[in-house]
Amino acid sequence: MKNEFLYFALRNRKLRLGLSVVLFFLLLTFVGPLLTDYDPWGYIGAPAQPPSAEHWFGTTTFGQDVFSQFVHGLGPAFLVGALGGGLATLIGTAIGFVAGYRGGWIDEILNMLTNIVIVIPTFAVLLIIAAYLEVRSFFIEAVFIGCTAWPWTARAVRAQTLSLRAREFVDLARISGMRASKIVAFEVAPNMMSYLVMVFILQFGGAILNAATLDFIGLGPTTGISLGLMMNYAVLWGALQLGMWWWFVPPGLAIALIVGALYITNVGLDEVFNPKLREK
Amino acid sequence: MALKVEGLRVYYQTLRGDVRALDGASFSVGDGEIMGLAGESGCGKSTLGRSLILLKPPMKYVGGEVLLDGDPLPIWDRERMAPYRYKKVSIIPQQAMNALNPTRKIGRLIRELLEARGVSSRDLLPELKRRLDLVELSHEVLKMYPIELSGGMKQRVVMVISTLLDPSLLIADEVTSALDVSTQKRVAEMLVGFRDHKFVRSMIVITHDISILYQIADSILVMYAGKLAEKGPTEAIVRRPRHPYTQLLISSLPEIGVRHTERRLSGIPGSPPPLLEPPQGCRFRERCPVAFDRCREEPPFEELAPGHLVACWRAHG
Amino acid sequence: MKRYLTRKLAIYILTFFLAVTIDWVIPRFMPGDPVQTMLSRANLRAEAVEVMRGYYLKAFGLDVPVWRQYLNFWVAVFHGDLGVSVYLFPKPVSRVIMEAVPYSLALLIPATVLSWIAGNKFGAFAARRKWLDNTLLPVGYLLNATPYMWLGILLAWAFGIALGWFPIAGAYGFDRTPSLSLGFILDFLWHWFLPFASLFLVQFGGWAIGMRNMVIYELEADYSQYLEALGTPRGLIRRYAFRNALLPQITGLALQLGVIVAGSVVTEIVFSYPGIGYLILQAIQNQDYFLIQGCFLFIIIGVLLANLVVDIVYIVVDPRTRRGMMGES
Amino acid sequence: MVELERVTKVYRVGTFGGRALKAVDEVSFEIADGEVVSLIGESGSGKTTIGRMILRLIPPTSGRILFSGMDISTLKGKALKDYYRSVQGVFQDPFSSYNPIFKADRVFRVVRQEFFPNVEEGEWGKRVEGALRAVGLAPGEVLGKYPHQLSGGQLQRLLIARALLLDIRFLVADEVISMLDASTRIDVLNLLAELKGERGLSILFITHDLALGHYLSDRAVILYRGCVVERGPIDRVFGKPYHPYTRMLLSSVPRLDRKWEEGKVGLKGQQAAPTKGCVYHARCPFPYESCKGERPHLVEVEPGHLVACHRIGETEVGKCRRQG
Repeated sequence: MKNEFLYFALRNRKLRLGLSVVLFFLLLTFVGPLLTDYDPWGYIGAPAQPPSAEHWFGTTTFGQDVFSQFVHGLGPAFLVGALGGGLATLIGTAIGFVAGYRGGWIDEILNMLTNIVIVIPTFAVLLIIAAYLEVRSFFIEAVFIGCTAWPWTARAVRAQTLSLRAREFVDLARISGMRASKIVAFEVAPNMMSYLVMVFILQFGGAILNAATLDFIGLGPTTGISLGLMMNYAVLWGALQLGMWWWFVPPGLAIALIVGALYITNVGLDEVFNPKLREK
Repeated sequence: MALKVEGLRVYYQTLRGDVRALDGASFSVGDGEIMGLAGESGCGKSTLGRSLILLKPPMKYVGGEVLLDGDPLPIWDRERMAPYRYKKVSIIPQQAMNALNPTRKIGRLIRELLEARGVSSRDLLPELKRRLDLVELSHEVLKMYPIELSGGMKQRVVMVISTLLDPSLLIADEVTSALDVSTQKRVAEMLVGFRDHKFVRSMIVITHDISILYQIADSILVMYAGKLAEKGPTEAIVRRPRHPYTQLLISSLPEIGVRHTERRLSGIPGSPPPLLEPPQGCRFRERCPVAFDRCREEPPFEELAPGHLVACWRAHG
Repeated sequence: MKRYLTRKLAIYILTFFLAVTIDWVIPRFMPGDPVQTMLSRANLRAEAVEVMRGYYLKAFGLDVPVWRQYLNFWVAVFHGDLGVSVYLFPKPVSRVIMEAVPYSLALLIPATVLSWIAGNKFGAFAARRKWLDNTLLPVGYLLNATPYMWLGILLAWAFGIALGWFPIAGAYGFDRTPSLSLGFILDFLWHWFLPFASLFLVQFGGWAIGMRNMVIYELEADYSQYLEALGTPRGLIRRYAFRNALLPQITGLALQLGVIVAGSVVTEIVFSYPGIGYLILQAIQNQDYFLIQGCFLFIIIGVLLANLVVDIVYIVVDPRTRRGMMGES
Repeated sequence: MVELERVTKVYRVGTFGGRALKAVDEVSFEIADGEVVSLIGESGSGKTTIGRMILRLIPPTSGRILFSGMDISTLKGKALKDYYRSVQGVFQDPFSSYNPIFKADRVFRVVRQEFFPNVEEGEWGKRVEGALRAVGLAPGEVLGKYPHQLSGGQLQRLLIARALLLDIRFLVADEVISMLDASTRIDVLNLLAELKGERGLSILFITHDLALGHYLSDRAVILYRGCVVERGPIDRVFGKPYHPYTRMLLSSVPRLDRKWEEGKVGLKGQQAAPTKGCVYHARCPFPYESCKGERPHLVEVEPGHLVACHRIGETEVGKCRRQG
């Protein structure tokens, strides 16, 4: 089983492509800051310079090094993705398991809650909370994103739990005297591991996009640098009008590539996990 | 001969290689004949049925010929086969309960299907209604969505749709399997009725249940592990089977009136060989109580008595 | 169908209730003294400070019990009284928002509806067509992964600055005043095009991919196989598959509404397009809290209404809901 | 051993539990020590629901299920576990009975973990091998394999072996062979018969197949729409059926020794679920007016043979038989 999975995983083009792109950026996150001595906020060079050997991605209107900002902005993106996406996956999975396995009125209530959070535009809630918070950190941003992004996951996990629960091996576990929590943990959840991995990947990408949006309208963390914030400054300080493409292209492109690669990875994983979808 | 199949080979493509699900089938079905196709799961009976109408990946045509009413059927060519489908060959699929588009009313579905095949639905309407009566469905179903019908009703709708153009050959794939005994009997009788009313000229009824075939089929073809084991008139197959597999299979079936305390039946030990790399010679050899040296060679599927064919060295010897 | 709709309505009403409550709770229970913080942080003109303080005290009603404050808030909401904008003092928040709404809708509705239609058509067309499918997948996923603002920035830069074909700020030229003249309409459309295109493109990718996957799934379904076995021409089978695949796409539209709204907010910001999104940026930069709260409520109400519209469309399109055959939402 | 007293199960269907569906309607019967009882019915008869209630997978809406005189609905904690030591089940779909991502022999480990945590490894291994041999499996062929590497028949035997590890006294066998191939079916049936003979096991054999029921069991209970319409010793119920439903079932079974008679079994009238009157009256070939209004009670027509039909007890019985 395991070897078969690995075999298909290594052979899958989409998975290989997606993972390489994500790994490349992850590597850059760690190595990048070592490649540059510039302080991302420091006014270290001539303003508005196009890319050069000295400033690989050029400089901002204020003479800040774009490359330095860029590599320092990658970390927070991954951090918010992992933390926010992870939290959303966790909450969604927990609610989905409980609602799907317990059923009855607990399910009714959790379902109602899920439906409410689904229709509330997440962005608007983040907007109002962030606006009133005087000090904001990456951590808080990630927590808020995680707390609002879980509903679709809860819904999907609930549906899967419902269908697994109706399988006879769950009945068999019950007449073995296993407790409900044990059945969920050892019979139901292991069957959904592949699915949960994919959910996490999607939530990861979603959290990065969400965070970039918040950062862009100026509701991101109050300290530090991020890719969304770079775009915010680029637009605010006339990078467009001045044609300073080197300022706004890298952060957006990085987000699009990372999130896009995550999506492609997901499709690849889906093909590996579901033999039906494998390329013929 | 309505249908003549000669050396048909259809494999399944998998990553591990070709599964030889149907490995050389030669038989014929006469005019007005209902041929039962029996065998255990994985013996290739559904592959045979499906390949006669819609052969598509992962199924792979390897060889053989099919003649229907004397004309060759281009079953290996998905496109060229299209004109023959429905008008010449039709099928009642195994998943008949899910075979109807859920968002179309049944009347409209039938109309669109017929128009797409260049048949006037208006002309056929009276006949359609007559056939609905025959399967004990009210004409109201035409105004309903599939979800409003029970599983059994949907299946009968599919039975009517599939035979509406009076095809030469009808393939009924496990039509009675999921049904309760009382419904099973009616549906089986309806199939016979379709033949008697000349809605279809001949029919292949695929099932794992030989006792159903005994009730409705004129002849029975028994398959084992991708090969034909025995074919003959129903009475001969049930009363005087010649292939050891058929013999063991029939003697393992419990009948009403048989109690284990009085007559202990027994099954067939072992399991069918893997079709990825099937053994040489007779494929039943491993499980056969009367196997001998010669069974290492493949036994021919030959006539023993008129219309009774067997692939077994013992029967021929 | 009645039950289906009642259930949905109950959820929307609950949601609205919850949203208004959030809107009331957050400024009150965030750390610190809200009135003082707001007044000190807002860049107010001197004469405004007193008016504002009086208003805050009345609005927050800090001298009455909490439940009374909450009730008063509801009364105010129903009177459309959302406070006074600080940044556009002394305009009431509701009027500021109403002036911005038409611009937002002019962007959002066409971009969403058209991208949904075009994306679905294209996705269905590309499914099972090897070459198109192989291009659609990567491009679609990349588009879908693109942050709305970035695509906006790129389009603005490429077509606005580098090529100079389109303006990149405002809804119409500075020298014009809104009227129904042909000149104004053309000018409006000229300004409208780039933000529209950027909203359209990102969504388009998502719909196209979703549809492609759904159509493939429907083509594998038993009813498609049956039709194929009966020699039905591919056209009809695809038509059925498309139509059935549309149903989950409609539900998907409802689920995406929040994301789409967020996307339009940042797109408006990029193009300085005077809708709600641009207003939000102004409100944040000027710390105009009443305006932020007003925008919040407005977005929620808008999304709830849009959800209701989608539900009704779903009922019209899916016969099963009409016949009361839907067990669950 | 097991006794059902007016057991009823009502399902709430629809989003808010709007409609009620009576799956099992005041069913009473008992299974004696060392007895095999066949619970026979078509789909929707409630036969599986009864099995699940006995296994306490779902609670009855009303009525009691007694095991050795004890109401099983009161069992909790240790008492419930002890119940499962004596009462076990095997289900219809062998492939769905195993968690596909684990090896098949995990079912044994779960039993050890839950019931015999103190038995040491070596001793447990011996017990497992013993149980496997008892069900006719070679340990080497099945241990350490994934479910998809084994056949349906092997998987069902493994489950029976699992039950044997617990020294059970009562087994609920719910359609255990309906998904197996004909050539392996009979062996599983024979195995159940042996367990009854050698270990004195009581078995509730739930099936839709009358021939299988007849082959194995001592008594039969015929269910229709959640109601017992006839029950009694197997040779009486099959040899001299009274209820028109039982007779219709028997005449519809495809047999290899004779062809179907030209009886007209209508398909209409199957849908409507009557709320009062005889559950079968819409399909009954000879209904009385009273069949619509009043539900017939089970009446003993001969020792141990009970039938719920208004025609019973009247001289019409004989006539009704001849016509059917």
